Amino acid sequence: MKARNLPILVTLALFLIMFGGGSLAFIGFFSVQNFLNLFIDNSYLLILAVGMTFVIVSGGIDLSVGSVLALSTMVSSSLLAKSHLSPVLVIPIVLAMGTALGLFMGYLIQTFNLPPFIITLAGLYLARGLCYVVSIDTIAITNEFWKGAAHATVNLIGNNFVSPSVFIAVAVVLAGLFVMRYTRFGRNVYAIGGNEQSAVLMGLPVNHTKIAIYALSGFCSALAGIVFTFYTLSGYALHGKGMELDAIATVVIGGTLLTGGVGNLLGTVLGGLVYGIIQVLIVFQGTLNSWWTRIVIGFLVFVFCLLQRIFETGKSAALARERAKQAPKAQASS
Amino acid sequence: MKKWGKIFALVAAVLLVLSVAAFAQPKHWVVGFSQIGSEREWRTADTISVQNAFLEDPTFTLIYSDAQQRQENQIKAIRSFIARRVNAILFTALVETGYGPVLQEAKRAGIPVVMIDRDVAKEDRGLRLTIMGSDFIKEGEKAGEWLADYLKKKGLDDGKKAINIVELQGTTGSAPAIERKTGFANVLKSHANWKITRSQTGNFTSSEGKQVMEAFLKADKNIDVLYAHNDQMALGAIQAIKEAGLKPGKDIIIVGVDAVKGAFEAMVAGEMNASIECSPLLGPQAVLAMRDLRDGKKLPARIYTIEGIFDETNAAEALPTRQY
Amino acid sequence: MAGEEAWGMSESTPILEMRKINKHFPGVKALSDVDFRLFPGEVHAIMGQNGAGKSTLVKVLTGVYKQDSGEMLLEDRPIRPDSPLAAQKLGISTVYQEINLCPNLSVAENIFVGRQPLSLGRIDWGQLNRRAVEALKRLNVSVDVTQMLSSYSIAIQQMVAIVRVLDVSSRILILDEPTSSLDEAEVEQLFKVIRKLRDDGLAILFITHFLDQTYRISDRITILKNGEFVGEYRTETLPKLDLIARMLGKELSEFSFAMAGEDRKKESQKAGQDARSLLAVKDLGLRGAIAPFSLSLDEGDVLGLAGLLGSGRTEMARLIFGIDSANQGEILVKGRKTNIKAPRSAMLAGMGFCSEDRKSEGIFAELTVRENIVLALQGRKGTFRYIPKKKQLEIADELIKSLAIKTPGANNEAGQLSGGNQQKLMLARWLATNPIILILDEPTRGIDVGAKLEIMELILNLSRQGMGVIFISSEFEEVIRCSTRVAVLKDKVKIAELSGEQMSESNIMHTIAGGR
Amino acid sequence: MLAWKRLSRSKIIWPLITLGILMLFNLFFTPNFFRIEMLEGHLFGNLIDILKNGAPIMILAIGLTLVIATHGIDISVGSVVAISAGVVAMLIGGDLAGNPKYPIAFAMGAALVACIAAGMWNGMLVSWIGMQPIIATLILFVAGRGIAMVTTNAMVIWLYAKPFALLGQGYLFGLPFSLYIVAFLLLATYLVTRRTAVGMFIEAVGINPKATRFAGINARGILFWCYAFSGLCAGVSGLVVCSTVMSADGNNAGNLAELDAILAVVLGGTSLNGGRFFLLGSMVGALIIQTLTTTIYAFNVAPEIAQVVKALVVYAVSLLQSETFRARVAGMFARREVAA
Repeated sequence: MKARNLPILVTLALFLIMFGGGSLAFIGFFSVQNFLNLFIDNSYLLILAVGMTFVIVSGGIDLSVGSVLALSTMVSSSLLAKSHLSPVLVIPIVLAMGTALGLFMGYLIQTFNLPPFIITLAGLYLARGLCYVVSIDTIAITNEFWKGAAHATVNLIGNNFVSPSVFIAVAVVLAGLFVMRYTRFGRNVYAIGGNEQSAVLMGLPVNHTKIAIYALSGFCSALAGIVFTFYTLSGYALHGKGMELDAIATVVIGGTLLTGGVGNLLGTVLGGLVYGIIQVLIVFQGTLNSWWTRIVIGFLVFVFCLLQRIFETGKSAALARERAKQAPKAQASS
Repeated sequence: MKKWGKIFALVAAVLLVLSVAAFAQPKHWVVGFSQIGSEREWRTADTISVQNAFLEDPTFTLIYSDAQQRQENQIKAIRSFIARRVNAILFTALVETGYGPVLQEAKRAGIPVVMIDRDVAKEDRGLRLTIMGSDFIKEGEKAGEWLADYLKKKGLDDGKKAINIVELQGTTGSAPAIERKTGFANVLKSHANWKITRSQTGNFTSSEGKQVMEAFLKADKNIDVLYAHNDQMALGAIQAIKEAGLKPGKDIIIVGVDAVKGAFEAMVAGEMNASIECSPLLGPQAVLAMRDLRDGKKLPARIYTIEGIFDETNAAEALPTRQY
Repeated sequence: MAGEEAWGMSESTPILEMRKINKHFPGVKALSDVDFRLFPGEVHAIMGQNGAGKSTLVKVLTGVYKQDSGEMLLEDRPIRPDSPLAAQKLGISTVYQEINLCPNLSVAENIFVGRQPLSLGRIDWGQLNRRAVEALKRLNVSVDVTQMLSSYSIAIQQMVAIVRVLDVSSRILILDEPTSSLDEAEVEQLFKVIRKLRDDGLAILFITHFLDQTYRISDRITILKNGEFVGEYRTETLPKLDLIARMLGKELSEFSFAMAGEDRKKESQKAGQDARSLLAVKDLGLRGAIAPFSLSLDEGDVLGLAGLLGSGRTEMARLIFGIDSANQGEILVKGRKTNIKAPRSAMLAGMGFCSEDRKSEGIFAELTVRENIVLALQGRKGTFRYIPKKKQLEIADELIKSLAIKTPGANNEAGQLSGGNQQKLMLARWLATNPIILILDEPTRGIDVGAKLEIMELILNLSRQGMGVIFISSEFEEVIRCSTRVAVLKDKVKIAELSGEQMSESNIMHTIAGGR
Repeated sequence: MLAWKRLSRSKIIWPLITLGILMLFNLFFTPNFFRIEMLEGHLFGNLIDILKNGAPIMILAIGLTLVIATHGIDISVGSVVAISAGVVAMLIGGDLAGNPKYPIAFAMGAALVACIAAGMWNGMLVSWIGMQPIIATLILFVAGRGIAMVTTNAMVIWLYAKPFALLGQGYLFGLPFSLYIVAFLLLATYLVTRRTAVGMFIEAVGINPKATRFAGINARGILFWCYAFSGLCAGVSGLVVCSTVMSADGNNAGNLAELDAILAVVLGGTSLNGGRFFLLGSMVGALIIQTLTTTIYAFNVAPEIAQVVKALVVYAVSLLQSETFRARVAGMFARREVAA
């Protein structure tokens, strides 16, 4: 076992404890369906978090994902309901739009050396504002294909089922795992997160990679938006409000370092499950105020950052020291 | 033979008593309640009312879930309710669409769903039993009708002189905002001289209500009436009116919706003219409905709340009794 | 590649020619009409002081900068690389002084990232790791290539960096100060590889501050001075002193350093017993960093810390200055027991410390020279006893003058200064606080000969004024020249203290080789 | 000429130009935008509104400027605003006659103490535990609003204690009282940072924390107090927000204010990478944001659409501040000249 896998194991343990604890405490908690529900209810979040993992591993951040998700729910519902376009057209259009937004932000960040925090924050405003340009009201989706996707269930073992969206999410996660582990692009993402300056000097295509990372995140947001419309059958300008922080929390709980360079998509999936199970636990408990969800998640993020510091003192502190040594203020000066 | 008859009678009596006892001791029910959130005091009052009403009846356990204004959280909560095998679900829909699949699951699991306050889309209404709560369109209409009465009573409306009305809308796209606007517009149609000069969203909050009113006043001070989609915005706007050197309630007639405590206090102070009640006290009604459901009674297709209108004439009297 | 053929070609046609290269930055003419030729199968050293234009020239060659005018020919074809990537594609690869690898990736991956072996469109990790092991074997390095790079020493990381560029099919290999973090054995190992590569016909451009190494490895030397081309020489025809003279542009007689060492020894014997004790360290130690050690420093003392890389010199200094906190032992300043738990308490006790890593632990690149100078003094005075700007300027100007710091003005950004001047700036910062003890960790590292001499002279002057100095340098020669006594360290243990006639390079080496 | 040269080199010129363009736009397209009249002893007009409504963001931006200068960020300020409003409202109480439950000064003091404590929590996580600022403050960002909701029992509390209204609605010498609060805080911060060594230390920490520590400066202490100060500013901002509408609304008070305030600081020329900071620039940044909002209200468009404009302004200002972009534009012009 390598020390770098430790955070993932902690997340896994946390999930098992929560699931076990819930099963002991509540009737009906321990069931295959309740486990599958975690995937059904968080498929869009997993897709968002995959994109976010790429961004965070590269040392950046993308605050726009929630808004881009909302925009793609608006655009797809408006194209379906008002323009009566076929889903065959709507899906590519929406995906292209999300990718283009990500590409635009990545281009600004990389070409003009602007801080990702600000550019994607502006992206958050931009996409949210564009939602209202599309429509200020909720748009219901009545398209048959969409309804089919929303209502369809795929039976797994016994009477337990998942929605088609779960397959999309799983496919995205698998693709993400493959890209991160087995493609040069994926490894370049880690290299950039480890030390961007070095990555440039090692001759890696840093410019293209970074722009591509944000484009990928935009793509994932748009796809998550489509999956979200399968989930809610509506476009609404307020969808996904604050979801960027859910995605970030998921990634952090999954063991990815916000400083970049270290992270794993499997951890992100586990982070998503932990995130989901907290919500389920609080619903099952039944009397806790929703504000406690936020406090618990805040607390978990706190605990995780502490854990990472404690478990990784050896590795990541040395890593941080090396980085500080090699490229002090590389961002600022370059 | 007589003996057998006696024994039979006794057994029958015992059975009868037992069955009656069984009937008298209703079985324990777990009810899941998916609330939108606690975005403003009206909603909080609603939540507290439901929670308290169920607390008072020990044969019920209420599982409460607050969605923090997010649809996905509601869907998740309902799914968890189903997994938890609750006996019934109370549900306030954030938006209309998108609940079909999960309501379908509830139906398959045999769990009845009762809507509170906000309904789901028409096509999904077959999946829920009934809806209880206010009629937002009606509230808008009430506001318009009250205004017509008031103007007539005070002799301010001769049917010709233009009445300039500004409107503070609720959160863009939300059902109460759309319907309260529609209701008010319905009354407006029969008054040719009434004119909505400006209409902007104040997002149901007092601070935005205040800022928007400030902008209204800067652009054109010639305002006769303010219609706010909720009291909170009206109360914010009152501050703006005062700062502009005008007298709220006198120079500008102010009508709000909800009848929250703050509005009563403003009405008593003479700074606000009327508030259309939109009662959030749905708890007792909800418990009643659940009892009927448990007893196997049929619920009506729509359960309306009894609501009033409050203005300068009855505000002071009602203020001490207001719970929210 | 046939070595003989390549060598034969080299006599007639250079693989690379840079002609009349000009480059200027705002306010500075970095290169003016510089020529440079590189032949296949040779090791070519570029020599010059800091600011001579070496690194600018290399950066033009590797596409980091674009020249204002002049042309570059690679095998007679004009090239104009606009990025390191483009340069690498042309076969020009570089190993930089600061290790430019990714600490979070495995050793193997650092060697191959960007050109990982693929099979069926996916990275073949098995092959990658195997090839990494093989490639490292050429340098006689055997490590677990699947471990993260950051878990290895700087020396290993440097080797990995070299292996990485060797693996590229490069025709020109640029080594920018590759040996500054390596110990002698590792340097020799590296030189073996360099010679092998040269014999294979590779053209190697070698930059270093170590004169000895230049003579050991290079075939040809190009000298730059103040951004101008001085000349190109075959190494065997250029005596060492000539080289130094040409780099400095000075007459040989101006060098006082040849004498300095001898003076120092005499002084140290003279100073003797009656000096006051400034610092006494008793059994100070930190588990894992350095074994408990004792030392003392009197007025006018320069205590040299000699040892190989990783011997614990820096750890010792950090412990004394309170950067790391000791888990045993005590420190006495001027005979009084002092609790030093942070750099701040060390400073208040009258110490100053110049880190070996001036970029990340010393200089504030975006603050002005003035602010860089007064910072520690202000810290000493406390936050609210503000030194007025006028006074700050006076202090700064005085130190700029007395240390001969080359800067357009006290209000210019410190980041624009050259390495040597930044080093002086750090010294100035501490001198402003009037310390009684100054700890200098590798103050001469990575700066040119001229600046080195100036700094060493400065150390001597300060000690003559009664300051106690702890001086760390990788070059034993320098340590001996400056110090009154030398503490020798090996493997995180202080093994000996030499003084007077005992202080000699060979003695130190023998101590390290034998002592334990 | 010299002054102009110095101005054009200084960072404040870009936000000023942006503000100027916005104002110019309003001059042509918004009727009465620049009209200021005297009304009941105080000034009244759009410009006054911008200053008055911008005050909470300006106050937040003062604290955030220092935090951002240390290469940090504090995204919890919006939640702290809600805590401040909640605490002060609970202590003053909703008595109709306007009699405060506790003395107003005490209530305000308690709210500020709570907010400084919140800031210190952030400071502790960042400086002593060494967490990344964005993560450290994310914790309070998430949990803080929960705390505010618990404080107010998830109710909106209306206040009637007249003297408290002075803060957000009152006027002094014809100008909104909140402006004096901004001016006082700004001046105090300026004096403390620039007339003592605090400013230099903050910038030093932002540029190179390690070297700061090695120079014998208590870098951790600097960090800690910057976050504590940011908490204090958020607290003051919360008091003003609460007083403006005389109510505490845990859900909406300070919602998204952190984003606006960070934008204000960045628009004002302080880099998110830390280092040099510009207090006045941050104030101009806050005014840009508020002017945008007011313009949108005056135009009677859905304010949500204003976010598009806001985003475009951010892009424009970011690009103007980018050296790379300026160099490129300059290059384009140069080439054109050569061509001509």
